[in-house]
Amino acid sequence: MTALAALIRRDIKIALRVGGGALIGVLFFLTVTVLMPFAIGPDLALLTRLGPAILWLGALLASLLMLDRLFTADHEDGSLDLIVMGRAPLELACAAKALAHWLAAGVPLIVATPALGLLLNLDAAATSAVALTLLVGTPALTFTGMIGAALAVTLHRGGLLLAVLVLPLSIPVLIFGVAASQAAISGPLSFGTPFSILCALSLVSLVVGPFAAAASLRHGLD
Amino acid sequence: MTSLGPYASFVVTSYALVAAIVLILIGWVALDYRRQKERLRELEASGVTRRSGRQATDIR
Amino acid sequence: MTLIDLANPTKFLSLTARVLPWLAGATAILLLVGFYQAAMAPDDYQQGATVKIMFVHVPNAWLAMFVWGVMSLAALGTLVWRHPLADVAAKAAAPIGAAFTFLALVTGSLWGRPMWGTYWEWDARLTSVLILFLMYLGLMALWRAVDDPSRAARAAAVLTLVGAINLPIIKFSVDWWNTLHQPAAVLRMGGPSLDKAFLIPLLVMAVGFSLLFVTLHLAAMRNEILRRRVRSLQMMQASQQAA
Amino acid sequence: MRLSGRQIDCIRGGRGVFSGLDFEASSGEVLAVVGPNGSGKTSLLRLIAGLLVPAGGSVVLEGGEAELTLPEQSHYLGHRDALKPALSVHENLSFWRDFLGGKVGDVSQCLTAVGLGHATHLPAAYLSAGQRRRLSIARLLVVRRPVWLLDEPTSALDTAGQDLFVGIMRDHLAGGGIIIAATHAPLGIGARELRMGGGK
Repeated sequence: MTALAALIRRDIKIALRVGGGALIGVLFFLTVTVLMPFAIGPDLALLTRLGPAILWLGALLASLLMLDRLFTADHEDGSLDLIVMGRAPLELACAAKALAHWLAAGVPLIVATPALGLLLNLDAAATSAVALTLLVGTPALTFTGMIGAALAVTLHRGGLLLAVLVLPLSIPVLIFGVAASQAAISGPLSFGTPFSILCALSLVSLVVGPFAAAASLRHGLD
Repeated sequence: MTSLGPYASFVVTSYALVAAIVLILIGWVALDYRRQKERLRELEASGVTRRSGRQATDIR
Repeated sequence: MTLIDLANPTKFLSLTARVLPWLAGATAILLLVGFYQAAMAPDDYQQGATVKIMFVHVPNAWLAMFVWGVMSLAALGTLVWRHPLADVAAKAAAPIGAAFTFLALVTGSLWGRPMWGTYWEWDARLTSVLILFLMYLGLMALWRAVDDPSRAARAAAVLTLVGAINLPIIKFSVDWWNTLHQPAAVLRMGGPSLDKAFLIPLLVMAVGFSLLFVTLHLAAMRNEILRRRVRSLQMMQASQQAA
Repeated sequence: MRLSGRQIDCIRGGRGVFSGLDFEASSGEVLAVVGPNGSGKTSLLRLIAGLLVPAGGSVVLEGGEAELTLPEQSHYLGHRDALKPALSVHENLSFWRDFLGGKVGDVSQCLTAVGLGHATHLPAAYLSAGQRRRLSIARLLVVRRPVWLLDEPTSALDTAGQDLFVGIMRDHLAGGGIIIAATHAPLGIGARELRMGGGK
């Protein structure tokens, strides 16, 4: 356990220090959300209606862009080799890295949501609904995105390839995340159904993500 | 002080927020100053000297 | 003391040490007087007591732009004269400018709640300030992203100057975008004719906040110089006893 | 303890790097892997470390801890030094001590042993190439593992550093360790040679 705790501590430290990207993700989230009204128009009623979708898209893109460095940085400086050789199972090490990434990069997105909800004229109830769905849904984004990040390392390509690989995988999370927040705001569906499916998706990704990432790392390192 | 009418809470919140942020800025600057000074003192204690040969903590 | 002397970081530090207490005192006095006068100012017949928010909002909004101007000058110093003190000035100004911009936004939104009925309206002015805020944050992210200060300084200088040229364009576009969508103008802050009863506290506050900026900026520049000294000493320490 | 490989084939990117390779090394022994560029020295080390999968043959460690795999009992010191510039020297090393686990030593002592005692709290970004290499070597000391796989270990080290490293290797061998080192330059320590390439 100390091995995994050390890995989580190290990754969070790196993300928060100079050169780390944790807060750039929030800034990206903020910028994307602010850009939307310029395309849609400043109609507050319309923005209120689209608000959850805008926030979810922003969070999705932000967490995706930050995933790019999840394994690449460790691969470039050789740390990944040693992580593979550690006594901790690679699946757990992958899960620990994803957890650290979510803590450093995902949680700030959720914290920023209320401020952005204000800009999109969402009321307190709607904002908290979106924040809650993001809290439940972003781990799924991180853990499925991790699979793409691992593939990107072994293929020596990141960036756009990662986006193309991962975006289709995150469609279900997007559907049920936005559906749950919309249900909480306007109905007619009940909030419970899409929200439980979102929880289920997160739980599945928590299991599948680390195994798939570890498998692709194991066979792809050279 | 004149009464602030129905919007008192907004006025008070504005002033309180401005005061809070300004205080945070001042606190940040002061703390940062103390931290850099502390580090310089430690470095000097460990025997590192500047090229000019002056004391690291000497700001005159 | 000539300008050349000022450009020497050590001289700058000694000057700062002498000037800072006086500046801080003057700032405190002006802000207190301004606050007293703001409290005593009459209500506006249209806006009621919310007009008092203006006394803090306007100085912050004006500083939000002024600080970018200061950074642009510093950026010129970095790019043209390659002076390290200009780097320091630019870096120290960014977080302070961001804080003032944030305050301008928040006070504007708190003023807008009773006036418009919502905290946020995509009004041309507020929106422009929001974009300015985003640019400040981007600049701070740039400073944080690069470890080597002189390399970061050149990148940040380019971004600052591009921002300075772009800001009017952004303002113009946002105005156009806004009128395109909202022909009915919302109630604007201030107004062309300002009563003396409002003008004097506003001016006092504006000067007070400007002095606050100068004080904080000098102090932050001093910290930055010390931080660089720590950095170079640490690098020397790493190499000194390598054997 | 004995590390041996039998009839190992290595294929990378569709190209056969080497085939039918045999080697063995026992406790207290150094196996110096020599050969021209591209002869598969690094591949062999990575293969033993479990980072590459052999196309044929197998590598076995006899006499090690039964419940651990060979990679878990090996240190791999590659070209890339696995250091994070944003973390301090001390943080870098203590992370690897905590992560690799097993029998661990004291971080500060190990840093002093490789001549970095004065720099423990500096960011690793400030280190020179040689100092980074020393910090990587400290990793071999802080976590005890019997098999050391070293890829050009003395590159970037100055003479004093090379002497220091020879001492460290001697101690490891005296404690019953095994060293397999890919190298162009002489290691400065008595070693059996495994010549790669050319002899196909």
